[in-house]
Amino acid sequence: MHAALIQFIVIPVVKIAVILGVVLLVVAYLTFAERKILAYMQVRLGPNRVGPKGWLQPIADGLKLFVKEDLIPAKAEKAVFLLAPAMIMIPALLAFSVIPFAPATKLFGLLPKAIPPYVTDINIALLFVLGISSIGVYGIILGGWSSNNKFSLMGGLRSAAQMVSYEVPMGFAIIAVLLMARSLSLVQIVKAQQAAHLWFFVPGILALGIYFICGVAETNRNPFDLPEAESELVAGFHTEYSGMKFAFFFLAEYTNMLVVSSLATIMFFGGWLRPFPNVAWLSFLGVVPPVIWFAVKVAGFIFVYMWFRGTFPRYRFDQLMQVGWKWLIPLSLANLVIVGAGVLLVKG
Amino acid sequence: MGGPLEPLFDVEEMELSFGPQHPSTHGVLRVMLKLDGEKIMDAKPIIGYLHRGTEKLFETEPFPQCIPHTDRLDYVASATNNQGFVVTMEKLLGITIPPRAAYIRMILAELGRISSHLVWLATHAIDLGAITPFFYNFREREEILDLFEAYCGARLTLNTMRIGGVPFELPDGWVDRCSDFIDRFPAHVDEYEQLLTENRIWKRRTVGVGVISAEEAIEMGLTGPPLRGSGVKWDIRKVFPYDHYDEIDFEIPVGTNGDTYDRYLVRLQEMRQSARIVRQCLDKLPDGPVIAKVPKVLRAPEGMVYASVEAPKGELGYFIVTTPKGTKPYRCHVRPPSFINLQALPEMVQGLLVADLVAVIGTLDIVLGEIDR
Amino acid sequence: MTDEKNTPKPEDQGAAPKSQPEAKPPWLDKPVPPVHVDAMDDPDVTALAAAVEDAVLAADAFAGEVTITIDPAKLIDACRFLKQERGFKFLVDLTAVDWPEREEGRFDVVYWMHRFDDSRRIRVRIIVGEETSVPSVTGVWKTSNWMEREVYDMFGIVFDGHPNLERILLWEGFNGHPLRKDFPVEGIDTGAAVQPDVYPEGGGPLVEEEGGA
Amino acid sequence: MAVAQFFSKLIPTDLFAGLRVTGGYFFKKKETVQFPEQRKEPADRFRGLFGYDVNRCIDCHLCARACPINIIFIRDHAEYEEIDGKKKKKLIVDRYDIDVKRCMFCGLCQEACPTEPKSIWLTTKTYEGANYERNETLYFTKERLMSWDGIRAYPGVVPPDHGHAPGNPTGAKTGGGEAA
Repeated sequence: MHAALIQFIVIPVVKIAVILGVVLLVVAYLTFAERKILAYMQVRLGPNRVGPKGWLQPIADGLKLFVKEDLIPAKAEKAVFLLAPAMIMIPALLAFSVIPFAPATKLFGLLPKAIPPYVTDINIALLFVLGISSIGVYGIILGGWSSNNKFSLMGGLRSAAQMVSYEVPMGFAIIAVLLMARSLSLVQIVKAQQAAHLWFFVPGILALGIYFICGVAETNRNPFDLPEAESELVAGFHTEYSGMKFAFFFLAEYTNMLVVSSLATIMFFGGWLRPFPNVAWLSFLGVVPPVIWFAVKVAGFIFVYMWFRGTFPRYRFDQLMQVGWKWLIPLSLANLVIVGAGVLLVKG
Repeated sequence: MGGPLEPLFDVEEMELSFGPQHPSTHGVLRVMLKLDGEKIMDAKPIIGYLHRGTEKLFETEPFPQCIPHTDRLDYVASATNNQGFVVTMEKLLGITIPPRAAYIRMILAELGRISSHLVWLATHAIDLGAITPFFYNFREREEILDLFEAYCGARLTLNTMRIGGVPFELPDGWVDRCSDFIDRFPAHVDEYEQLLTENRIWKRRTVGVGVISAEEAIEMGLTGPPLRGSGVKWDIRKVFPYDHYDEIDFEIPVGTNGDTYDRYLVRLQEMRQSARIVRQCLDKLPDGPVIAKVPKVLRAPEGMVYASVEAPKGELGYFIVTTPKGTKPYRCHVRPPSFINLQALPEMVQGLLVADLVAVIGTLDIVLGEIDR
Repeated sequence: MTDEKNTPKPEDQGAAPKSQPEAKPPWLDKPVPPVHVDAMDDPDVTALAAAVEDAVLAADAFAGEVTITIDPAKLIDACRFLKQERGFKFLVDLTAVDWPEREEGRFDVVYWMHRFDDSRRIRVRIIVGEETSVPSVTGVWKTSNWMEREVYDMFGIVFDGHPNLERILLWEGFNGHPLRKDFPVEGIDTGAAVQPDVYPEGGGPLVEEEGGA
Repeated sequence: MAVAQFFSKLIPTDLFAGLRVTGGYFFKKKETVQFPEQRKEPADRFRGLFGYDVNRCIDCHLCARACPINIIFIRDHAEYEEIDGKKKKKLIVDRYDIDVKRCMFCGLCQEACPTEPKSIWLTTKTYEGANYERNETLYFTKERLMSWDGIRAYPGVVPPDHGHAPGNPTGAKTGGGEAA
């Protein structure tokens, strides 16, 4: 009874609390990282006043948003207006329940037996993440609609079209990985890469490209940041949101970036594995804990995200659809055929 | 299968008030849009939010004191505004200015043109979602403003030309500073081009957007880069050379398709040409006084006179009517290029998407201070 | 701008004759203001006079700019002729001038047009009274649409046949036309909130203030 | 041909060109000036807040006349004093006020000033005129114009009553002068 209590209640709760805390902190600092990285690309310094070198800036931002006046437009659909930020934030956080960022560990011998640090490993984890992240789009649509603002409405509609059409090539790109890994479990995908002596980005370079482009579009980031295109739609779907509700939208965007980057790391770059995990003379790299390897790879993706934001103009709505349907879907299908044939050839 | 299908629901166009407080209306322009989805069925610009009655003010000021007010028309390129007014006044009074003054004026005006085009590129790019060129452009603009500050003491509203010449001699070391900047500048333009010119997203956003043919452009009275982008090789500096532009060798870049992309290319080329003009002016800079001998109190003959300069936005003209022995303009009308260019907006955005509207507003390069006066 | 000046213009500045000490460079001389010259024999004016009967009332050249005064009734015909036959395709500017004391009519409406072939510009002027309306040239040059609206807004001159004659810079319902000479420079009370000038005690402009105008 | 085009579209070299520029700038020196600690020194001709010297002023009202918006208010009275037996008229400036909140810093007053060195000048290298109460604090009287209190100048600038020439706020000797 006692052991069961620990195993099923205490440990998961602790894990959830720790992961939730870490993810929220990381997300908060992602905003700081974005501002810094953009600033550095734009020959300026970025926030550097709050705390040493500006490191307390996210905290100050959070505090500001927390104490800010929380406006609800008079003609807004109140219930939906309140619900929308939650509807986008919760799915984004839920996705982290299945993301394995490190293998089972004894935590430097502190624990009697090795336990996996992630919340859970389910055998349909990928499907779960895809499904959960699709719910996020409702938050945007409902938020845009319930604000009773024309700009918000247009932002919401844009994002609906965008997210629906980019989920298709994303799914196809993921199927290419599934063919190679032969599992939907994220842990198994990482293990498959270890077993194959090869990270999947080598055979799946096209899939990686498609997946990442779709990921950028799914998270409404530049150059696909149409739903909140500030120069056209003021602020898109969250024009009318302020205070903590706005913060939810804002943080959800970064959380989704983190999810997409984590998935890309797991599916194409061997998750927590060190480079060349099976080459013996590189075993000194094993000194670095796996979670650090994972973080470094995710950080790389995040940097690319921000690099894109700092460089590219924005697509137009119809062009975005064209890129999705005319290029990415045929390409991802072609990729599926190629990878499938390859898998058949290699594995027989 | 006869006739169009009856819609199941009532269909109505969405009316969207775009501006005057909107990030990409470049000030306080307001456009009333009729939208079908995101498609623009009708656009109606509403202006006047920045109206200050400058033309009325001119009537109350003696001629030399009108010059600071011209700064505030097109406030991102105030040197050409000053130039337009003083050139008109010199035509009215029959003043010939010393060559050194003319060359200094040309240098200032071309630097102003570069800085105006830099602001245009910065805002145009940010309208289309590219945020980084903004900072690169403003970095170069800052150097130009520093040059202005070293010359006349002001950075934006320069008030740097006088009837009969320019008020100041160039300060020590200014020529070297300026030529150093001008030598470095084309490399910076290359950088902007690397970021945007071949970029497929940029091209898709601009090629074929806001097309206006040469005939239509003339009919609508467009001037400046919007007219040249449609392929009309027309530039006041060449057609009616004022100051000493006839002694300078430069080219008028023109586009072919009259779309947003061509206007973008035209303006980038104009920046390079302006740098070339400044380079030549600095090399040829003659010695001598910087201001002609003009009477302390200017008394104009009776008449009406119009003169124009090629402002960064197009033909900037001043129409001055005087009474006999008048010391003030009886009437001073400004022909603001932005005002007349903006008139073409509804035709250019017809049937495009909302996202294209910001591209077209950006490509017209309007300044509301000049439109509303 | 120095487009084809009729007026005596001093030597070109670039070649300042330094060798002749007695000839002062033009910028040290007293300026020579332009003078009015009759321009009835200008080719464009004669062509216009021949084509549209009784249109040309007067023609005058000043500082190289030809101003043709036209009978308002013949305005559209004259403009159409100038555009189609004489190639003045480009209407550069359209504005008005208020002469409240003048007997012939209170307003000048001024059209300033450009020909691309030889880069020539002429000005057409009509004189209208306060009550008479002016035929709109929007049918001739599209660009005159906003210009006429501005003139209507600022002077209250009504343009007949204008597709959309409403105020452009001021709001609909503004009482008055600001560029008329009888409109006060200080403005009128429009009911809008005005931030009054506040000066510290003993400050502010004096009644007997002599500085400025 | 079409195939080549297809593949050239697939590899976005145009996008990499842009990424190279921004990526390159990531490591370059930054342009930011950390304002309150670092300041860019204004140019010598920089038009900042006003300086005024009542001792040099000959009370000619030319500055007030040159002002396009008439914000210089001068009031004076004449005093007669006997020097060498001759009665000499002397103008005393009672009030010399500038309504700085409306000033557009065109510099025409300084240009109009006939005294040498100028009695009114804007080259004080002072630009921090921000205030909470514009009516009281941005109305400069004679005393305010001649004192330096409450005005933040670029470090190293000598206060305006120190008797330096305009256009040369530090008092150093330079060759270039203004031609106007």
